[in-house]
Amino acid sequence: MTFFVISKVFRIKNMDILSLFVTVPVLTIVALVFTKGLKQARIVSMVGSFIQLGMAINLVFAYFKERAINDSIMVFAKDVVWFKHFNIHYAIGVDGISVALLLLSAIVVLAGVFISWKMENLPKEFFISLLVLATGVYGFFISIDLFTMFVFYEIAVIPMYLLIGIWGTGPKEYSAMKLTLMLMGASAVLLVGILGIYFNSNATGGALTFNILEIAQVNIPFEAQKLFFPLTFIGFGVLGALFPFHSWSPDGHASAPTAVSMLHAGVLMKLGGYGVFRVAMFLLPEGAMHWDWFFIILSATGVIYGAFGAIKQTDLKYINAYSSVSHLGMVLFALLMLNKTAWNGAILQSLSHGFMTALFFALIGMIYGRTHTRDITKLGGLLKVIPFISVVYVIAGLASLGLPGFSGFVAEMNIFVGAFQNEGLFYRVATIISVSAIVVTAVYILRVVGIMLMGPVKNQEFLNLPKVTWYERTGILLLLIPIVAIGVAPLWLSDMILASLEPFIQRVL
Amino acid sequence: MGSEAIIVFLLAGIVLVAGANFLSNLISHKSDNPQKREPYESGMTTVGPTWVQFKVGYYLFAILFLIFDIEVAFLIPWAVVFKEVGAVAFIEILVFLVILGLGLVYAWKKGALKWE
Amino acid sequence: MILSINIVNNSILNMLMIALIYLGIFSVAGLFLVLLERKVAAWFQLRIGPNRVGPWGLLQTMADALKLVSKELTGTVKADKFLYNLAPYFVIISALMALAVLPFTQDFQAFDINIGLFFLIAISSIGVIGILLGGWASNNKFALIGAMRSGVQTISYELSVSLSLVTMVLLTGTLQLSEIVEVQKNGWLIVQGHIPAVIAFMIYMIAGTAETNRAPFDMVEAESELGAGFHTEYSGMKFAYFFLAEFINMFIIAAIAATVFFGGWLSPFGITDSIPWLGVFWFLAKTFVLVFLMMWFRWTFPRLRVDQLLTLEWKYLLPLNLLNLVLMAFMVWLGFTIQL
Amino acid sequence: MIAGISIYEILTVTSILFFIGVYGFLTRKNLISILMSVELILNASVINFVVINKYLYPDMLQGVIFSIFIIAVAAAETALAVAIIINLYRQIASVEVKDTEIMKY
Amino acid sequence: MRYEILLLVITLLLLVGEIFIHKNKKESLVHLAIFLFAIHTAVGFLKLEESSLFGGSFQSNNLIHFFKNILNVGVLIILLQSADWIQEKIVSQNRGTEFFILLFSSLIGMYFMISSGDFLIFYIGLELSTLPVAALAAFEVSKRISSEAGIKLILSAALASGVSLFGISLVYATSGSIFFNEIITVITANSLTVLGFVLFFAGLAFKISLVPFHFWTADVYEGAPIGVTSYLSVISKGAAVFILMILMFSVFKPLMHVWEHMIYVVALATMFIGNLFALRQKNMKRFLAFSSIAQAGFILLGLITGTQLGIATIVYFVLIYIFSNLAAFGVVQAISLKTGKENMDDYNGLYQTNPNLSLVMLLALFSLAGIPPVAGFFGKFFLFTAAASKGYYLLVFLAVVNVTISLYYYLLVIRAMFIRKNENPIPFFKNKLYMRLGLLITVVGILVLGLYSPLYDYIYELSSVLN
Repeated sequence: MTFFVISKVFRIKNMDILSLFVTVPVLTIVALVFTKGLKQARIVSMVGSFIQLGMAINLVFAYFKERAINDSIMVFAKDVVWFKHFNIHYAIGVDGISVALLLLSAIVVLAGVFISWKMENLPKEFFISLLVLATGVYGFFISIDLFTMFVFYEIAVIPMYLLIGIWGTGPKEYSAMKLTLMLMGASAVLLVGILGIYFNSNATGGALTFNILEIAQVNIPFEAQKLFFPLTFIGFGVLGALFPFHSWSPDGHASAPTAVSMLHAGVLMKLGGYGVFRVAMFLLPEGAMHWDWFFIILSATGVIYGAFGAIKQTDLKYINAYSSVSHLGMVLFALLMLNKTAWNGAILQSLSHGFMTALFFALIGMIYGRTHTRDITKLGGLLKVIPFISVVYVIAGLASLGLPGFSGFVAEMNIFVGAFQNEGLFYRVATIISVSAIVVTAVYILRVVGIMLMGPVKNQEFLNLPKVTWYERTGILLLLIPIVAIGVAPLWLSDMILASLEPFIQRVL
Repeated sequence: MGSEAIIVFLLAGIVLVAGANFLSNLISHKSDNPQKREPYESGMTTVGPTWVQFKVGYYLFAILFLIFDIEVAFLIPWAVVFKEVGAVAFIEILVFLVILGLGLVYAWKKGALKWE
Repeated sequence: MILSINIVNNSILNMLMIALIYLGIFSVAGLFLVLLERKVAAWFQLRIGPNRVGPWGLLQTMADALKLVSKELTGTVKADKFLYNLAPYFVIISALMALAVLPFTQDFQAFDINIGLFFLIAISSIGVIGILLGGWASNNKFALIGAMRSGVQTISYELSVSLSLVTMVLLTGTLQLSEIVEVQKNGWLIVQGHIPAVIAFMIYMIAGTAETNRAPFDMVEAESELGAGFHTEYSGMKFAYFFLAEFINMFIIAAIAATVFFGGWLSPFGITDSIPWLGVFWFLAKTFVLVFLMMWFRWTFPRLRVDQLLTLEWKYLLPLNLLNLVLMAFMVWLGFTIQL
Repeated sequence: MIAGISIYEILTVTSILFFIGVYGFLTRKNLISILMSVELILNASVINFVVINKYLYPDMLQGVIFSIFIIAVAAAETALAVAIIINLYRQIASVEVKDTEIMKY
Repeated sequence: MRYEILLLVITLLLLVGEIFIHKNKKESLVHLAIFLFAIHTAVGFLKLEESSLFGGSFQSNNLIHFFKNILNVGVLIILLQSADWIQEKIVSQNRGTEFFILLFSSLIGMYFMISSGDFLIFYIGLELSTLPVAALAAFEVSKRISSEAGIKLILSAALASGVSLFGISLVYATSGSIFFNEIITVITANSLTVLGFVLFFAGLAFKISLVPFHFWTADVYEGAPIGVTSYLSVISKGAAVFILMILMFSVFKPLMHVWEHMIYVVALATMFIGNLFALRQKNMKRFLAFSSIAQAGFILLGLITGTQLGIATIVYFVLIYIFSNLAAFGVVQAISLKTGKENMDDYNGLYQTNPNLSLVMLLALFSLAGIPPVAGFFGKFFLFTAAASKGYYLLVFLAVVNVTISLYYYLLVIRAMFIRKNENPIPFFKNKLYMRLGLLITVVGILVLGLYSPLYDYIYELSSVLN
């Protein structure tokens, strides 16, 4: 397939299937530098993103093939020494979780390019920034070296500033700054955590290392785990909208241009959950046990808070942003539940939320692009005016509130089943609180649908809204198909994830 | 007894001046006259302040002097031991003096030695 | 042991005695030089000079001194009183201390420090501070201009004085004045060093004359343009200090030249080696010949302008001096000196 | 070495000199005075070097040589500082510190 | 000694040229100076034996050679960036060559300073490196602000060296020698030595502009010509850091338990004050001044370790810092030269008119802030690693918080250039060849230095000399 072509062209060996996820976006960026005007820029980025999607799909199949013959934790692993004296390596590899998330990322990036088809203002720079972000995200998901991971984390975060600042709307300067600073502040905390892990990684007498798999072999002293787990957790958690540190998210999403919101909510925030899982919990299991209660409280609060926050808002983007806080809180919550089912649910929820929220933001962008308002009280009866968008919106909403048949249901189901497996009053109470958020979710989703889509058309200007164009359709369908696909046939995905959870279970539980 | 001698001569100088002043005060004829205490300016009353900004050339030469005087301070120890050290000292001081000489030529060409 | 003269056994008393002797030398020499100057001036101008007070006018300056002492010490109201009164101390003390290190003979030298020549160079430049202070504190325009000129002139020529002396130090290898004289037992340095030494001597005399602010380098007190220059506002005894110090400085410059270039108290060809105290005679004789030379300059050359003065120093004497130094070093290195 | 005076007394004097210099540097309002304060500090160091050499380590000349270089460098420093101060004076006709504060935080 | 002699010869050549070349042809000297210095820089990379001269007063080893090369490259960039300014503004005043002569003299001083084997050479090198810069700071004689900068620099530098000297004299009192290798054998942590060390440190802290000795920095940086400012902020600071590091890791190593705490406090104070003051700056030069104060605070993180790792990370950081800061200063200089504008508000909408300059600035600021994948990230990360290797996690944490603060104000500039709109933005202009070359080198440096890991490994190998 695509990979085959690329590997022939660039004469890359089979093992480098992962490095391509970094090189292709970078090559795309380089190509973009030489483009002129919107048309060339979007074509180049579309081609680039298509190749990436192809690579991601190819990776899924390749993964299954490889998994059948290879039972190491990470497959397609590659390891190049980078900084010898710190034992920093460029180490990459994937398991089922990363593969799924890579696929998610590729889809959302492509959809993002389609949604930004008409980006008039500085198109070249926009697509470059978008692809830098994508590079960071891909790199993050394939890294198994903490240093590389941290590098890609920051690469993914920093373009957000320009993306929101230049192409955003509303109080964009403020939002961009807030978002960047909070995320970079989080990475500051994370850095200390990583360094702490690094300097305790030779507990059994080996060399200091950043490699996740190698660190996973040793037992970091409990004292160190106790100290560095919260740092690492918060460091990644902020990106995953952990409760008191979530405030960048609504502002950031509200101000960001559509594609950026999609990418950010759909992909970038997944970095948080993934990092928490892969680094904080995997490497510091005893710390996770120790601090479990504290972060459960935080994330459960986040779930509820996000849901209630969404009810109160009238701005579509804010509603969706708060809903993201709620959903991602659920991811963290599930991760902290420390059992296989909940973890499975958490990963599924990440994926499902990624598609859903990207879809939401895409739709919101289209609505805003036509009506020039995001205030639901000013909208109404859109179902009659722009039926396609409205219908998709309803579908996405139903998926979001966990209707069976859509991805949300599978994910939340798993989470709560897993959560209820935990004995003890504290876990029960926390779980019940979180479950109740589903009800609230239903309330705000239906509220929006009711106010915005149903009823009379409030503004006569809305009667002549432009039709949905082909590229918008493509973008939406790209996102809609997986939602349905996961909902209808979750097992292949679930199997892939569950198999990859084994090492975690062995180490943490 | 040693370097106190310098102090003795210092005191001697002070005593000489102070003593002669005292003597003069003792025997001189005194008369009071306001004009006598005016600054001398060829018989005119002075106009304007005296302590004004002065021609900058003076400072320029003072700075030049400072540099070359320090050079002498380095030359003196060199000169004292020159006989013992010989060739090395000669070459080193040649380098030293060439650089200094260049400095002098530079100041010359830049017009620092011109009195305008 | 720095003090090389031993008159009485009690150290404090000894010091006092020495100080007194030097004060005596100081005043007598000063007075005599003033008279000499006037006589020389007269001879150059085919006059007789002071001839009324005492035989051949010998007591003329004594009478002048008495006159000055009996005058009232006045000062202007606008002056900076403290600095104004402080200035004479500087010139007198620096002159006196310079005098103290000069070796009149082998035994008659108040203190013989191992950095004698350096000390002399250092101490002789303190005098200019007195002049600058006096000129500035007077709050008189003539005085200020005179002082500034004095400053720029003294510091400029100081370089040449020091450099030409350093040139000679190359020959001696020591800074101690007694040892410098000792070295000259093999021939006066001006002979030992021949060509560069002669050049150094000429530069030294020119620069020394300028450093003492004497004609033809006396813009400092150029009567025709500045009244009396930096000491315009000084009268009576206070004027006398500057006057005295100028003549003592002239003596010191000549004495250093005599010591460094002409063998100090050494007699020519060692003719009086058996009678050490005659060294005083030889020393004074050489010194006064040089003093006469300086007076000769005064009554022979017209006064320079400031720019000419600085041009002479910075564009001619200083480069010449540096070259001369290298030449001398080269000579000493290769042993081209003349040893008798 | 001076008979009857121990190194402690001289070091006390130089320390006082040093702190007078620092104090002067911080409190003086005139650029020239500040420059003079700096010179005090340098001179305190010079005396320190000479005295320490003479009293404690008389067999080597390191301290004395050091002091010669300090003097030389201090002279160069002063020359440059005065040159710049003169240049400043030609522009603002003042050498007061308060007049040199057009740049603020 | 090759570096020193070669540069001295170049300086003297220029001096001779200045003396004998006619006034109207002085411009050729600018080209000649840059050309000669480029050759000098290139020659610096040739292999040179380690040696010790003047009875141990002058030492050189491969680490020192490497550091001199770093300084050379930095100065070369500064020369390239300043060339236009000199040609347009200075040559007509017939002072173009002086700029080079003074700059090179200062660089020779730095060579001697970092090669010193005793306190005497160290002191002379220190002064020789500072005094010409003071003259350079006051170089624009017609500008009041420049004179003020000069006077402030020289007075603070004089105070610093005086204080330093007093400290050295106390160390001399207790150890009886001014030679480093002799002091090492006898030094103990008695109170007089510690006092001496603290004073000595204060002197160098002035040069590195560590809090609380940073007061001169902003004023001098603002007033001095930009080329000089960049020289002060990178070369001068880098050299001082290097020698401080060498001395602390060798001569004063027995006092480590004393200076650890001191550095800890100073590092925190420097980072916080530098960063917090930088927040409110409107003038780009002052802004970069405070930012460079803060950067100095980060350097101390490496200093606190006292290990080979510390040396390697510091040298590496300084190398990267030179490129990043020079890129930023280069842009400021280019804009200031063409338009005379130095305020942050003037940069509004710069990307619209001058995209290339804005991108260089963007890279420079990201590098200064420590954003991957540009080089600054690696420098900072390794410094933090070095500090963490000694268990100073809290310090690292606070430092990283500072990185975030610094990111805020760096983003302010980026905001001005990329996001803000401007009624009359800085018009488009094309830089001359030298400036473009100067900026290009820095950009390449920023992009490559971090990713190219053998460089760090090489530095690490070199750093073993002290242990």
